[in-house]
Amino acid sequence: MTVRRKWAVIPGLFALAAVAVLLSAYQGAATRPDTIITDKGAWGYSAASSPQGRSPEQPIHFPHPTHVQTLGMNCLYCHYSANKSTDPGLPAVSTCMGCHLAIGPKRPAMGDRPAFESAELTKLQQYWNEKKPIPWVRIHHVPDYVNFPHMTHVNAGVTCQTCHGQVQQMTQVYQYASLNMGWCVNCHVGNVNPAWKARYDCSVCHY
Amino acid sequence: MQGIVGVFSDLDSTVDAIESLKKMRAGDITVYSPAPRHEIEHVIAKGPSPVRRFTLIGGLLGATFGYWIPIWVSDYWPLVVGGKPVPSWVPYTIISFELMVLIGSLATVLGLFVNSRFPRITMTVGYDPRFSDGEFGVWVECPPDRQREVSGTLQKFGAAEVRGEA
Amino acid sequence: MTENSAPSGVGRREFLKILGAGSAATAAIGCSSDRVERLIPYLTQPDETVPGVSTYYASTCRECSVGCGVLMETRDGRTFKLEGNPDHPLNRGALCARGQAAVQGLYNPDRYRGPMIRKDDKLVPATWTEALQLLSQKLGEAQSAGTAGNALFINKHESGSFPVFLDRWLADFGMPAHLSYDSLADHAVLAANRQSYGVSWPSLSFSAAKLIVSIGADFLENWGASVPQQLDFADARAKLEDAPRFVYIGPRRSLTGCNADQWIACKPGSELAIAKALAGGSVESAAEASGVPAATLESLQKELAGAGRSLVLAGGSGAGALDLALAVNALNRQLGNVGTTVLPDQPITSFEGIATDADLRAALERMRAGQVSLLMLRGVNPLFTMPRAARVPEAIRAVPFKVSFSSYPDETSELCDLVLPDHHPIESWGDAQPLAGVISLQQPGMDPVYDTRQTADVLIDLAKGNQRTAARYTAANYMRWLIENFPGGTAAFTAGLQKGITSGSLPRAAAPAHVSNAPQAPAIDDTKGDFYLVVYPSPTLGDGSGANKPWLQELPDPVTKICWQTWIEINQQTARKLGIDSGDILHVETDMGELEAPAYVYMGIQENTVAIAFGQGHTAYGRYAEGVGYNPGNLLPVSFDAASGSLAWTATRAKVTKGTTFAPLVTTEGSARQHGRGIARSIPVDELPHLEMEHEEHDMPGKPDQSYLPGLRSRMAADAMGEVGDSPSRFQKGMYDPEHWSGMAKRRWAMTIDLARCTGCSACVTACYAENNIPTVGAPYQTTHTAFLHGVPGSNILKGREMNWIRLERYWEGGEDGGEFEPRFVPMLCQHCGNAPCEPVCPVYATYHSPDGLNVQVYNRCVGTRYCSNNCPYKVRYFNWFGYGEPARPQYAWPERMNWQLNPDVTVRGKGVMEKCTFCVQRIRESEHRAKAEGREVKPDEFTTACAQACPSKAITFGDAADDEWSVARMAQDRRAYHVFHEQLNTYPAVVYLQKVTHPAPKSAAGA
Amino acid sequence: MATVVSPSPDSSPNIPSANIQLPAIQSYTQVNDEIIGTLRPTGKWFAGLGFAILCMLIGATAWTYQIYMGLGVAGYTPPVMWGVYIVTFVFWVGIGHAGTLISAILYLFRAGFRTTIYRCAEAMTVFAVMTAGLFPILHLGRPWKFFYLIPYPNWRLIWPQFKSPLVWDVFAILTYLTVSATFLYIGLVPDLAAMRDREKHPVRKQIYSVLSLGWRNSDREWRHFARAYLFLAAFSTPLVLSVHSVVSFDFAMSLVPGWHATLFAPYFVAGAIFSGIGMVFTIIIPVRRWFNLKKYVTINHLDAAAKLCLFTSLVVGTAYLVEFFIGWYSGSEFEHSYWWDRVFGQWWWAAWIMLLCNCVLPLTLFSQKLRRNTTWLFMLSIFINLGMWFERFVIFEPSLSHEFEPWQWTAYAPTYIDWAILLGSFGFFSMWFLLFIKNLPIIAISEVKEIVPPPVRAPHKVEGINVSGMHLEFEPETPGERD
Repeated sequence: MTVRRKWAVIPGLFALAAVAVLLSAYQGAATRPDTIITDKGAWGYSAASSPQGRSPEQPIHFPHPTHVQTLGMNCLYCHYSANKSTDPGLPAVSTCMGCHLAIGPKRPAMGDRPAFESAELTKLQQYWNEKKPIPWVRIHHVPDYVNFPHMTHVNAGVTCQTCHGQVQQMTQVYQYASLNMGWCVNCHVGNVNPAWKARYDCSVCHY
Repeated sequence: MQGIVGVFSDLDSTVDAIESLKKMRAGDITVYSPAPRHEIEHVIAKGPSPVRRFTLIGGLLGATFGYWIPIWVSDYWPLVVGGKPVPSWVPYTIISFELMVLIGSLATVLGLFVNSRFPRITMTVGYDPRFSDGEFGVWVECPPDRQREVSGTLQKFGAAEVRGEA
Repeated sequence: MTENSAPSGVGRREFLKILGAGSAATAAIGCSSDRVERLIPYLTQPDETVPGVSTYYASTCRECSVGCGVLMETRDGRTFKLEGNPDHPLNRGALCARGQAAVQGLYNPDRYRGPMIRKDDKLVPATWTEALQLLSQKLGEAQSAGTAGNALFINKHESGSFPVFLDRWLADFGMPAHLSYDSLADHAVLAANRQSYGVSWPSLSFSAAKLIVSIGADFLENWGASVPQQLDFADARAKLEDAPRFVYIGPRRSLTGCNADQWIACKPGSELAIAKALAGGSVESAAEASGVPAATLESLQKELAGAGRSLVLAGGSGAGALDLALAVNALNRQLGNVGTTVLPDQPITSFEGIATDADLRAALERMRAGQVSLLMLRGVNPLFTMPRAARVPEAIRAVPFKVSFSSYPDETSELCDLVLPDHHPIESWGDAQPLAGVISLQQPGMDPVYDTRQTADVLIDLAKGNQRTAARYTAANYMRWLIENFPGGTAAFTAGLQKGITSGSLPRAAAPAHVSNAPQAPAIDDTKGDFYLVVYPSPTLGDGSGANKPWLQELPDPVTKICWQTWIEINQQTARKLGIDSGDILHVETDMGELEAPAYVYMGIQENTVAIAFGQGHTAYGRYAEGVGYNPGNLLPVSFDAASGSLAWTATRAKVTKGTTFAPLVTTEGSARQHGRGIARSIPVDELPHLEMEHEEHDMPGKPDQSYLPGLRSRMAADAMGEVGDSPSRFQKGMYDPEHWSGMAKRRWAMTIDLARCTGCSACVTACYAENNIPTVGAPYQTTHTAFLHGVPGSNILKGREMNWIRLERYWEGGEDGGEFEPRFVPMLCQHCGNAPCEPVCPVYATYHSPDGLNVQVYNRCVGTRYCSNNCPYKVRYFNWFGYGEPARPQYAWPERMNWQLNPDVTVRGKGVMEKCTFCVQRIRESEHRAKAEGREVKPDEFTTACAQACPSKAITFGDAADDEWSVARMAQDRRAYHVFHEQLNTYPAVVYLQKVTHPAPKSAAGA
Repeated sequence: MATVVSPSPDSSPNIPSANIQLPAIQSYTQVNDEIIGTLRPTGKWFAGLGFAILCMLIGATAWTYQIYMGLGVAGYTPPVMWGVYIVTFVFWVGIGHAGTLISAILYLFRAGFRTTIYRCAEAMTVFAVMTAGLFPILHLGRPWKFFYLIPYPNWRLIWPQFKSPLVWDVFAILTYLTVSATFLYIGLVPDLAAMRDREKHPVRKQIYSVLSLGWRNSDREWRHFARAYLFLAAFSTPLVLSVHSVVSFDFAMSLVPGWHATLFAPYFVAGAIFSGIGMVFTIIIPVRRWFNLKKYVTINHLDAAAKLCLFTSLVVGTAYLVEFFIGWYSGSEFEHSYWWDRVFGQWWWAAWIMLLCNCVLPLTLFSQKLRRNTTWLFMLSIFINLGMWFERFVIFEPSLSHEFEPWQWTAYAPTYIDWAILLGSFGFFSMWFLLFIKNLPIIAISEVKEIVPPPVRAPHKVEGINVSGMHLEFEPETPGERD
């Protein structure tokens, strides 16, 4: 019966290969903005075709929820050029310090909360004192040959959450969408929201 | 299953043996020959092989698929190249043809496999290595009560060796 | 290996993102998406800059002494492109190749990183404090020793306040006024103009003339203010029927000569005789002196006399150059051109106060005699620009202490004891006075790239540090000083900065007292040698200062189309006689020295004359300049036109012998003949009235109102739009459907190129390199690991691998047998065909036709089968043979800091992908985005491509051919319009050429 | 199945035994003994294999370097964008065609002389197409992106462009490789069975059993086998014509002067078969000598094949003439210049090599003496291989270097990288072939058995049965051979 096994192994391999291809194939295109992916593999991958779900450690553990939900800050306060440039913009350290000069690392006791010292804010102060910019680790990345104009999308009414997920709820930000081409096109042809229908000609993004 | 196998060293006695065995309705006959001989085909007289149906269906499937895929793709993302119509059937004929040949011939092979029960993992009874060398074999599948007469017939036609197997 | 790993060299987005922290930018090298990338924010947000949005700072170009206005496109703290300032009266938005290449000077990898001090005969890096201490100590010594008077400051000539400031500073230190040196200036003409008109340079009105005669005046190259002259010349030629006829007289047919309708070859040194003849003197003697047929001269003389308004120009820099210039000025006056075509009342003031070559020589003599104790040099490289016979090194060595303010390690600064690298003009403050009453301001576009300091600031610091002078220097730095001394003060200054120019006049430095003890060049001795030697400054490299900028090195010489090389032009007939072929090594020898270089057999040069371009052959000056070509200055004697003090460039004859070896010419030219294929077409002016627009242009089937606009759309595409025959179904139309929701099909981007305007100056080529991140491939270091011709500069170009998306083809018509010949220039770029042959052969849709009429190339989709290029009749597709965009590869085209120039909007192509002209799609998309953000449609002529923007002839028009509001739609209807290869191949190109118009000699005159 | 046609008396050839029978083969067992007997690895064989692998490694090294540095290390000189690699690609595809011709087309034509050489030829086809298949990938700017050409559902949602001849190529080549490999394997099954039955070594026996699919020589198997074999042949016949037509479309479909010709498809097919037969000679002549198979591959078989070679050579020659004539006659400036450059331009000598090797030398085959002289046949076959490689070179390079745009005219010169990879391709091919000839029967055992007389007790006795091969009077050795 060794013969049988020998013979059976070949198509077996083929079958495996085919399955693998198909699995990786539609993964990206299939992700819809409403599916939240939270699994993070060892390499932070959920699929062969994109680093979706990747969530690296940041130099400063910046709590989006606190700023957005608790303090009700607008995304555009820090990402100030998202609605007027291809580049969303990052807050300058001075922007952080604008508030955090007043709100320092040392916190007095408030009501039932005891006094404590925030390690993160201490780091922030260090950067400010050393006049060093904060080396944030980039999460959402489209390759260099893709031109993604933020303002056009924002002005068209595509919310930040559509592509970046519910950042205001993420204690640590992760790559929400696969960001691969099928995912873009899926929205451009109007599958996600007919109102967002846009050109899907290659040269719209690639040049 | 059980039966008698006779080993013959020459063609015409094999043919004679088969003929009389058929007359006797001794049982299901399988002939082993080192090379295909139309004499044997003639005396066995079975109908045309069904492999051709596989070939036909495979070819047709291939041709259809070969037209469908490019046309569907062109329509799926309509990009104009060289000012040509988005789906244009003329060039797609080539794809169609190639896929017809490909899938057609694969289907033919499939037909061969299915019809002659390939791949066969174990040797069935009644086979003898000599049959791939120089000698002919006749395997008669028959109930024990008829085996004596069958082996008799085989010997009568000069079988070099006759043995029963089960 | 996901999709992310495709052709990106330097990460474009990293480049964008790394805002504050400079050098980190270069750490980002993209081949994998999942490496840890850093997003570096500003430390403190600068005002009014939005990341990813360009800011344009108006400034002044300092590449030559003319001083055109430029806009510095700056994004995220990097200036990455220079464009002409449209508001500037001088260059009206245009900019020459050399001006655009300034950014490559800014980011040049071989710039001094900081101050250098000579220690045991080597220049070693030092801190500014050390360096300044050393200098101030030397100054102190000089003052105390009383030898300050023997100091000498040689400055690159520039107009504006700095010379004044400098002289004042020198005076405060008890030093003599500085020497304002410009090796490219035509001192003879300047002197003559001062005599005749009282101004150095009257502005010239070509368009007012009916006949232009240039006697060796290359006004499209280095003669005077080339860009404004070219603008005006092109406008003049664009008047077609009433355009002036242009006759060029000279031993060599230069680029300017190639734009002439007639070239009259004369012996070098005989120009004066011809000028006299034209003024009515004896034709015979002139004919005999110059070797020009008397009939020709006579007819020209007649024509000139009868032309009415005309314009005669003198160039030439041999013995008696001044007399020639004076004679021509007199001729202009005699013809009544002064005031009509020559306008002394609107002078170009850029050249005021230039010291002559003779002055420099005198200075060198003083050095050699040990009368100079302290030498300071800024922006000049006499060791290279003066003939070797001037023995400059020895003179400089004779000076005890030499200070160089040069930004680059050039030949001269290598000899200095102290190097205080100056800012690049793009980093520094300043001003210029190009025209009377017009001030052009100069401001930094970005923070300094290296640890350099603006010389003026250094001087101020030195003055402050010196107790004697400190009192007089209250201004914090030169900018403050400028504002304080600015006419109109702060308000006027800041107001001026917005546009880059303002009205007013700056104080002018005292004109130098010209010394005139220079050795007068003898009339050329015909007995010595057998060839006249003509040395002319290269149109692309100027006096050699451009040699360290790869764009200029790679930009083929407009006439010979040779780059990365020195060549020897020799007349066709002569070459045939001597059995010389292009590429044969010639050995040129004069009393001064010898030189070996490959021959270029040229119809456009006087018999028994060899010409060599000046500008190559640097022994220092960085990786792009060193070891490339040879310096013909080594052949020249140090002799002058004493009267004007200008160095005699054509002063000697040379022995020319054919060498045994062969060196292929690094040229971009395949065949210089059109073989009757109608690529560059021209029409004599008298046939113009009978010219009908080509019939096939109207031959567009479909609705009557759909008459075929060039590049509008092809037959089949129109069919796909349901305009021809029976309307096809929706999915057959695809995005070509006019009703398609994307709305793209409404537009057809197209371009017209007016060959009557185009002078072949090639500024568009450099503009394209700058805008589209096109790699240069010819640098010596790029020839390693190429498996052929290791180490030969330009060997990649020998293999035809130059990447010029737009190239200037130069075809010869006639002249095979030494007769008259007509040069034709035609810029060739992707034609964006409606029926593009390249598209259907691509297996992966990497190139296809976008609904708005572009022939799109998708780099990241390209697998590199190169079939598209095979199938392109125009051969305008270029392939990345090596990893020009990949820093890890030896052929990387943007070594450290050069990559700061990369345009963030354009992908840097990796190896193995095809690329080509995109009609600057990034500009199209940008304006579309802008329009969308402002909730409007794109306005007609709102934007244009880089080539069209830069063109100093305004020959290129770009826009939407489907919308009559755009000027391109009107231009395309011109009767001179034609397509290349369309008749044969039915490609429906989107690029429309307008035929060149020639002006043959009038019959009457020709008959004489 | 190849029933044997006995030549009728009136059309007997001038050499008495110049028919395609195997007079020296007497029994089925002898066939098994002698053919399976050749499968004994020898020192010489290992040496040859080693050399082939060495060559392959040289090529592989060159390729690695090229992938790292970029295609620039090859001699490409724009606008000559396709160089030695595509030339070699077409060369190898062409080689493949003779194999299919011999095994399939001649099979349908019942040309008996194919029987003994077809296995060799078919194997040659498979390996040649494998080699050829490397080159399109190898000449890509970004080989690692080759999968873009393959249509499969992907997250880019974008597919290949099916109007492109290159995509047709992908389909044609892959189909061709699959079908000819299948054809070879199916033909091998009965022989594998025979080897299985003789094999003593347990492991090898096991392997043969798997490969032979449990073949038993039963009448039913033979019946279906015959059908399948027939249909495969019937498919391969149009396929072989289509494949090289498609390859020729890569050129004919473009508008390059000198490529854009309706002649190309038949022209290429003829050339392909011609070159293939050349390669068959190059392979079979040494093999039959080393393995002492002269009594199987008789001189008569070679004679017949040589006639085929002569015929295709004449077709190819005509194609050249037509091409040049049209180039001159068209009156189009573009056609003129390419034609002139092809014959008298930079590569004039290549053109003349081509004409000499492909048109002049094969004319010698009109002489029967030379047709039956294996030494000459072998030398000629080498010339033919050379000539056919240069044919492709002459078609591609001059046309590309002298296209529409005179400004971009250029000259082309390969670098050592090109040559190394060319060498590597030969190493790759030889490696596979050498492995084949020592592990699998290079002569189809079962098919040979069909044309040797079967063991019969008494000829003519059995009524209604025509036992074939009876007309032969045996001869000691194959007659008429000169070498």
